[in-house]
Formats: sequence, structure tokens, C-alpha cells
Amino acid sequence: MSGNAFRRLRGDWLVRTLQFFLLLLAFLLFMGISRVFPFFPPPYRVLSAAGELISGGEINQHLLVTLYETLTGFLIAIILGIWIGLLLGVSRTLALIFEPIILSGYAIPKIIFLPLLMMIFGVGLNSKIANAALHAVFPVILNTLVGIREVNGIFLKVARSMNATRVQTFAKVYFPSMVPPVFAGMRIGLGFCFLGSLLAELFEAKMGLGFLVAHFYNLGQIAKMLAVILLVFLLTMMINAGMKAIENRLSRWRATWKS
Amino acid sequence: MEELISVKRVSKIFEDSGVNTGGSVEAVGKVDFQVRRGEFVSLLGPSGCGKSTLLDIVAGLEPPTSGEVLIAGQTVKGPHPKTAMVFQSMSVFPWRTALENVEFGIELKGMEKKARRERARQVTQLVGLAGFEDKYPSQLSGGMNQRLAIARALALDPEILLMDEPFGALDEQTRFLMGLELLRIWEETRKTILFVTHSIAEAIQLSDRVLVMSARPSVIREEIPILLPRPRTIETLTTEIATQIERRIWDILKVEAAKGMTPDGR
Amino acid sequence: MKKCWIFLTALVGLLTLSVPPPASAQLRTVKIALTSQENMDNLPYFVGMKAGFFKEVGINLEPSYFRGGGDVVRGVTTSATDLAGSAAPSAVFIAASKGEKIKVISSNVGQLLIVWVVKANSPYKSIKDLKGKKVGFSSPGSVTHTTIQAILKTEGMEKDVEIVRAGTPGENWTAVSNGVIDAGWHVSPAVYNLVSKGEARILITASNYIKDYTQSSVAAMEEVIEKNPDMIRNLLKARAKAIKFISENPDKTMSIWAEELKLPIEIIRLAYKDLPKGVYETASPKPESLLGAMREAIGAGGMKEPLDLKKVTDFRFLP
Amino acid sequence: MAVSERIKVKAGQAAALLLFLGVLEWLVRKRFVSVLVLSPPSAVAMKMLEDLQGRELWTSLQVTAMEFLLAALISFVVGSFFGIVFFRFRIIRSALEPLLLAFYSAPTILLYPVFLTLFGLGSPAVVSMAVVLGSIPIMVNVSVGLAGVEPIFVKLGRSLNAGPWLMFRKVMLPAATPTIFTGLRLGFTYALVAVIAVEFITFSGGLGKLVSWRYFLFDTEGLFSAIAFIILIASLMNRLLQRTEDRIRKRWT
Repeated sequence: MSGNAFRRLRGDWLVRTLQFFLLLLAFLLFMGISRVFPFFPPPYRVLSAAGELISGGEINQHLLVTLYETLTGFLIAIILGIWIGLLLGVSRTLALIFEPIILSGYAIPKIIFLPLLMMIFGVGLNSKIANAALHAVFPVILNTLVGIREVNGIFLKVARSMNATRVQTFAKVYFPSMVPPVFAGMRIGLGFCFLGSLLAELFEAKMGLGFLVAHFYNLGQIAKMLAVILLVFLLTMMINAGMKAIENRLSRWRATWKS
Repeated sequence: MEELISVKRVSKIFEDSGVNTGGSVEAVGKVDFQVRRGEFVSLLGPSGCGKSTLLDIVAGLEPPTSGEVLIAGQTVKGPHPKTAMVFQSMSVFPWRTALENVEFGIELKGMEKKARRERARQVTQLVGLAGFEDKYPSQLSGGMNQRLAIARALALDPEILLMDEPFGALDEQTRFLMGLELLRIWEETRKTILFVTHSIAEAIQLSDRVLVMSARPSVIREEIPILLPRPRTIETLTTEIATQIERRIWDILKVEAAKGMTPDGR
Repeated sequence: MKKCWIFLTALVGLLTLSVPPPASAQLRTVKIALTSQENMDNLPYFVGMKAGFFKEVGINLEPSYFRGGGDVVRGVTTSATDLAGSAAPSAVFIAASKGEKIKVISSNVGQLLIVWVVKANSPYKSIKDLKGKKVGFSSPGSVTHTTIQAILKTEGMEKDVEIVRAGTPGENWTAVSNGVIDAGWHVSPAVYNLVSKGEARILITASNYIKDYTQSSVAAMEEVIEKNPDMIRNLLKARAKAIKFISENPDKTMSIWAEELKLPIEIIRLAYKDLPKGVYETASPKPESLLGAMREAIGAGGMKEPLDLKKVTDFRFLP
Repeated sequence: MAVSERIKVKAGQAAALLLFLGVLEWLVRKRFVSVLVLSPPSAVAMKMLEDLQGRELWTSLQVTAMEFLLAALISFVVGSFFGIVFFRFRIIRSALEPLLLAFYSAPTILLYPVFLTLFGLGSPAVVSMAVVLGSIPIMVNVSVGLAGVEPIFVKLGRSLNAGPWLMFRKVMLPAATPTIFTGLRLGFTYALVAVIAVEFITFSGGLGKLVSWRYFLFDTEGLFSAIAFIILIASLMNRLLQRTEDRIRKRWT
């Protein structure tokens, strides 16, 4: 085994053990907290509650409702986001005026628009979908914009020198080079969508994982509440990992291009 | 051999609408020259003398401010079907495999897939990339990617190849070998080549005639025929005559290159 | 920009259509907004549904439970539901003062039955001990909000106690048990569960302070009333039958209530025994109790000046 | 950008804003949208003026400002400490980084009941959650900034045999400042977002609570006025941080 391979292996091994100890520490800390605060259940009760929720199927319809809100909001965010991104990418004046406004969108807590969305779309699912879309549209717009601007000038010159029509230029030059950045925007957008629908459910809802967290808190069933939060965190990690895998496959050439 | 390209009193002034410099930049002065069919002519000049702009004008990518360019007797309005261009920087599409890159031009023309694939395979072999058809540009060396760019141009079966310092980004040795490779392809395909470079050695190694250009605004200072036997090899390029020609070109360029050294001259 | 507006309006249209309301065969579905499930205000509706009184008059009642009096009213004004079965009058008046065309069409619970509880082992013996502490209520403009402010005012303590929005009775009790607030509001029957188990102790009984008060009312938007007066008349008729049923067959009522709230029958028996006579009404609330609610709503900062009662009530449909 | 172009952009933005408000005003005036869903901008503007004179806005602003400053300070201290630890001990960084990034993308706000119980209702819970969200970007950027210092500078420092502390203060820190400042900007921005979001969800005082409170009181104009103030404050702070960062970057690179 060559020198650095060995060192890398040793490094990984060390990292793994450190992570294990940190996890153990967290576990003990959690146990400690549950002693100090009677309100807090010990970790194993949370894990068994999680198991119960899944096997008992109590969580299924809530999971479906949240996923329905997230995915619908995601669809709207993509259509709206890419459309606005293209609009700004094409026209310089629009970009000069609206890009700073969209950039400051990140600094504004978007949850304050939830009451407005509830007044417009009612207390049902539509306001959750709207909130999810509102949270996700910003990264999609900005990454689409980046995608257009990053198209290499030389490629456009090549296309022009070969008399490519506007449609051909878009399909064969713009589109392929925009796929990776736009997809990255969609991955971030999906995370925000999930956040948006959960927050809306937390505020006022009848169904959904966000509602479940508030509901169990109201009933004082803290083990179940923490179990739902744990499941939500795992779900986010899975969604993120899945999208990252697709993204790497989509820009297979890009990964090698960068190395 | 009839005249294929004729450039008549072409000049180019960029109305710089940008805010920083303001005013206009005269890139190309008054330029006249012709290229006969099958000839290998190079445009040699100091960096920033507007030779690439001139090539863009011949290729129809840039309209001249005055004068005109005729290809096979027709005035050039836009990219001419009879010409194909090869650029300096990495101009192959990283998301396409080598073969797909070569097909790009004929794909745009709408050539049917089977014929297109066959043509592309043939040209890929011609430029010596057989066996690399399915590799991505990121998996190929700089030299191989430039061969791809040449193959992409050749696939269009143009009469004229317009090459803008295609080997500029390569190291000395690879550049010389790519030069020999280009000459082999040129002899095999009998194309007419207009080649832009800032390297005297490369101009001498490759061309029948060298048009030495002045600093900006560029004009043709002198036209120097390269009376060296073909095919060009290390021996022919190190003969007494070759070094004489080199010294003569260097005398002209020394003055022009100095102009480019002042801070504002780009 | 024009293209963008067309796109957006089309998009909003698409959205609202995406969740079509379910239609049932011959019964007319009526979506009713009720306060949180564990609240005694909802008993007439549980009984009406289980005993089939609503079905008799051709109504398939579909309840959706909201966290506080204010939320119930918003469930009606955003037309997510057809009418409110247990809406806080103060919230109705606040909404009306802002221009919402919502009207009280009947009383639901004519007296004030809410209480504030503390942990059984807590040091608080009387309301005076809550100085500098935190007390919970449901949501702004609701009965609990307006009442606690009135009580603190009569005790001259409104500056020394921090009142905190803590949502439903369940939420309030969770907050009390983990020390987020010191006293939380609660209401029969769930409160008996906590008291009998020795976990909680009642510290403040609202009815000791405020006599005439309509705790919750039946309210609907003017538009809904004009469009289907028969539905309103039938609903109130069925509701009146349910109320008669509650007082005439205690055992069946208690079993319905226990099953609906999944609480042990002994707790429900305690709660039922404690219900004052004629607590549930199908009548026009006494004007002074409505005015009381309006006075508290102004006190809570929900509205500036009082409204003309005639404009916010419509008792034409009472049986 | 030249001055003339910057003015043109500002004018364009002002025009776009006025057009947007004008359309809203028209929509409400012409009854396309009920006045209870969308208050006409003119009414909102009046309410904003009223708020400026009233006490409610200022007390809320005071609470939010205090919570934000506290959260920003703690995030800075916590973030820089862990950032330096991550830089010095590469093992710890590779061990903790996946966890941190997962934490960062996950909806941490859902943990508000946990923070409510640990830290109690009101400012403590708000500040603690804001610190969690605010310190992560600082941590990451401090460690990345220090790691990204040009090796030549490090060699130069070592050649002048500067001690570790001197090396850190005189070479590493100045070189890493642009990246570190980006971390601070992101950290402070997310801290402010977290403060207002948690106030909104837990009703625990400040501008966030003002919005949800007025929603429940059917005070639509008040709601829009509170939202407008939050947008103003958040984008003002964001522009301020952005401008300072640009100035730093211009001087450095």
C-alpha cells in the first residue's frame, strides 16, 4: 500500500472512531439532559417511539401530506424559478434591476409572508404549497442565472461559426452547460421546499409532519415529538444524498472536467 | 490556381461603447491580401495587433468597418459554408464524447445519423484519434483536444480552414509535433489554410507564404514566401535559408513588437 | 411584465382548483369550524353527529378543529369552512370591526367555564402569588385572552403578570408541566382528568370574576347565511335537539363524549355532573353578555370602538 | 459600474417598486382582491407612520435588536473558536463537518420545543436557536479561510521565523480576512432570519411576534406594516454587510 494511501486509511479510521465517540458523547449528554429535565425522555424511548410510529403506520398519512405539499411547491418553484432565471439571464437591464432584490431575498425571513399566503390561499394545503414554493424559488432563480452566465463564450462562437440557428444554439450549447448549476439550484430548492411546508404546518395545520411535531408537543408526548423530528432530519439527509447522487451522474463529464 | 480568398482594403474600428476607455479603438488598419486555393498562408504579428479580429472578419463573424472580403468571388456576409474555423482556447464541448464533438458541425447541418457517424469516425482517424471516440474531453490531453477541434472543422468538408493560433496553448514540443500532424492532414485533404500565429518558427515551419503584420492598427508590413522544400522536416527547417528567413522576419517584427511594450498598448 | 401577470393569475387559479371539495350523495356536506377537540364547547356537535340529528335534517357535518377562538373565526372568514360552531364572540367582533361580514347567529355556551390551573405541587395558593409570573391563554382576541386580561385588571395585576399565547388547553398544560409558563388555561372535561390524577390544581375560575359572558357562539358569514338559510335553520334545529338529548339522556351522552375524546368514563361523569343547568343554549345570547365580550375585546386591543350589535348578530333562524 | 449606470439601476428599481405597489393599489381599489386579504399600500403606509409614532413597534424592535446582537456576538465567539479548532485539528473537522452540513440544511426550526424547554420561553430560546444557525457559517468560513491562506505567505512568515502566535496574527488572519468576513456576513444574516422566525413561531416577543399577533387580531394593515418594517431592516442590514465585504475584498484582492 503506497504511503499516502496508508495515511488516508489511517486518517479515515481515526475519523470514524472520533465520530463514534462524539455520537456516544451526544447519547450520554441526551441521557444527562433527560435526568435534569424530567420533561425529556431518554434517547432509547425516542428511538422506540420512532419505531412505533413507522410500524404502526400512524405517520404515513402525515408523511404523504407533507411530501405532497413539498413536491407540488417544488414543481411550481422550478417552473417559476427557471422561467424568471432565464428572463434575467437574457435581458441585462432586468438583471441589473431585479438581481439585487432577489439576492436580498435570502436575508429576509420568508416565514413572515405565511399569514399573507394563508389569507390568499386559505388555511388548507394550498397555503403550505405556496409557502414551500416561496422558500424554494430563490435558489432556483439564482442558479439558473449563474448557469446562463457561465456558458463559455468560445462555445457560442463555435456555434455561430457553424451557422447554428438560435434554437440549435440553445439546445446544443446553452442547455447542456446549464444542467449542472440549475440542478444544484433545484437540490437546494427542494431542501427549502421541505422547510417551507414544515414551517407552514407548524403554524396552522390539520395534517403533516410539522403539524405532528406541534400536536405531540401539545399532548405532552415528547418522545413521539422527538421521534418525528428525528425522522424529518433523516428524511432531509436522504433527499439531499439522493439529489447529490443524481447531480453527480448528470454532470459526469463535469466531475472529470474539473479534475 | 484561382484566388479563393481576397481581402480588399479591410479595416476595423471598435466603437467602444464600454464606459472605461471611451472613444474608439482602431484594431485593423488597411489590409489587402489574397490566398489561392490549396495554399497555406499564415498571418504573423505581435500579440494584440488585431490578427484574430482580421481572421474573424474573413470568417464572417465580425463585419469590417470598411472594405470587403470575397470568398470564391462572393462577398462574405456571415459565416461562409465553404469555411470552417479552429479556435485557440479549449473549444470542444466537455459534455460531448470525442466522436459527438466531431459530429457537432454536420449534426447542425442536419446530416442523417448513420452517414454522420461514419464521416465522423473517418475524420477522427484522419487526425490520429482512432480508439478515443468514446472518451470525454476532460480525459484527453490538450493536444488531443485540439485535434478534435480540427476534426470537427474537417468533418464539414470545407474548402478553407481558418485557424486562430490553434496550438497557442500547447508547449513547444507538442506544438512542433502538432504542426507536422497538421501538414500531413493538409497534404492529404488539399484544403486552403489561413493560419494566425505570433510564433515565427511555427509560421516558417508550416506556411507557403507568411504575411507579417504591424502593431495595432495592423497593416501587412511584408509578404515573405517560404521557399523551403516540402515535406517540412527538422532538416529542412534548420538549413541556412530557413535561419535567413527567420532573421529577416525578426528584423521587421522587432520594431513592431517594441510598440506593443508600452503600458497602454494591450 | 404583462406576460408575468397572466402567468401568475393562471397559476393561482390552477392552485385553488387542485384540492376539490368532496361531494356526498343526497346529504349536503357542511364543514363546521370547532375549537380544539378536548373543549366542552363542542359536546352538542359530537352528540348531534353520533345520535344522527344532523343526518335527520339532511346535513353531513364535517368538523375541523382549530387551536383557539381566534383561529376558529379565521377558519370561517377564509371560507375554509361554512360556519363556526364554537367561536369566541370577542374574536367575531374583532373580525367584524375589521370589515369581515361575520355574524353571531346563536349562543353555544352561555356561561364562562374556563379555568387556569397550576402544577399541583406548585407554591401558588391564590392569584396574588402569580406576580411576576407567566400565564397562558389560547390566541389573541379569543375568550381566554380577553378574560384573563379582565381578571388581572379586576385584581389590579395587569402590569405584574406576563400573559403568553400558548394555544390549546393541551399546549398550555404541556407548557406548565415543563416550566415554560406558570399557569395555563384549561376547560372541562380534560381538566378533570389532570385534577383527579393529582397533577394539576385549579387556581383561577373565570366565572367568579365575570358573570354574564357568552363563552362561545355559532357564527357564519353573511354571504353563507343569505345563500342557504334552510341549511342554517336545519342545523340550529338539529343542534337544539342534541342539547335536549344531552340533558335528558346523561348515560348515552357521557358514552358518546368518552368515546369521542378517548377519556375514561369516570372523568366524563365528573365533568358531566359539573355542567351547570342550561349551559348549552340555542338562543340569542343576552345582550349584556355580548356587550361584555365586546368590552373585553376592546380591552385586549383587538378593536378600537364598540360595534352596533344589530350589525353583528342575526337571530332570524333560531328554532 | 460607473455612477451613471448605478443611478439608472436605482431608478429602475424604484420604478419597479412603484409599479408593483400601484398594481396592488389598483387591484384592491377595483375590488379584484378583498381589502381583508390585501390592504392597499396607501393604507399600509399610513399604518407604518402610525406605528413609528406608537410604542408597540419600538418595543418590538428593541426586543429583536437585543436578541439579534446577543445572538450575533455569541455566534461570532462560538463560530471563531470552533473555526480555529477545525483548522488546527483537521481530524475533528472531517469528523464533524458532515454532521454540521446536515444540521445546516435540515429544518432546525423544528427543534423549537426542545429549545423552549431547555432555555425557557422568550429571548433565551430565540437567542440560542439563532446562535446555532448563525455560528455554523462562521465556523466553516473561518476554518476554510485559514486553510486557504497562500502557502507563499506561510513560507514568508516561517522564513522570518515568526512564532505561531505572531504568524497567526500577522500573516494568517489578515490573509484569511475576506473569507472570514463572508462567514460573518452569512452568519449574522442567518442569525437575524432565525431570530425573527423563532419569534414568529413561538410568539415570544419582538418583530416576529408582532406579525403573527396582528394576523390573529385580523389587523391586516398592521400585519403588512410589520412585514414591511422587517423587509426594510433585513435588507438594510444585508446591504450594509454586503458593502463592507465588497470594500474588504476590493482592498485585499
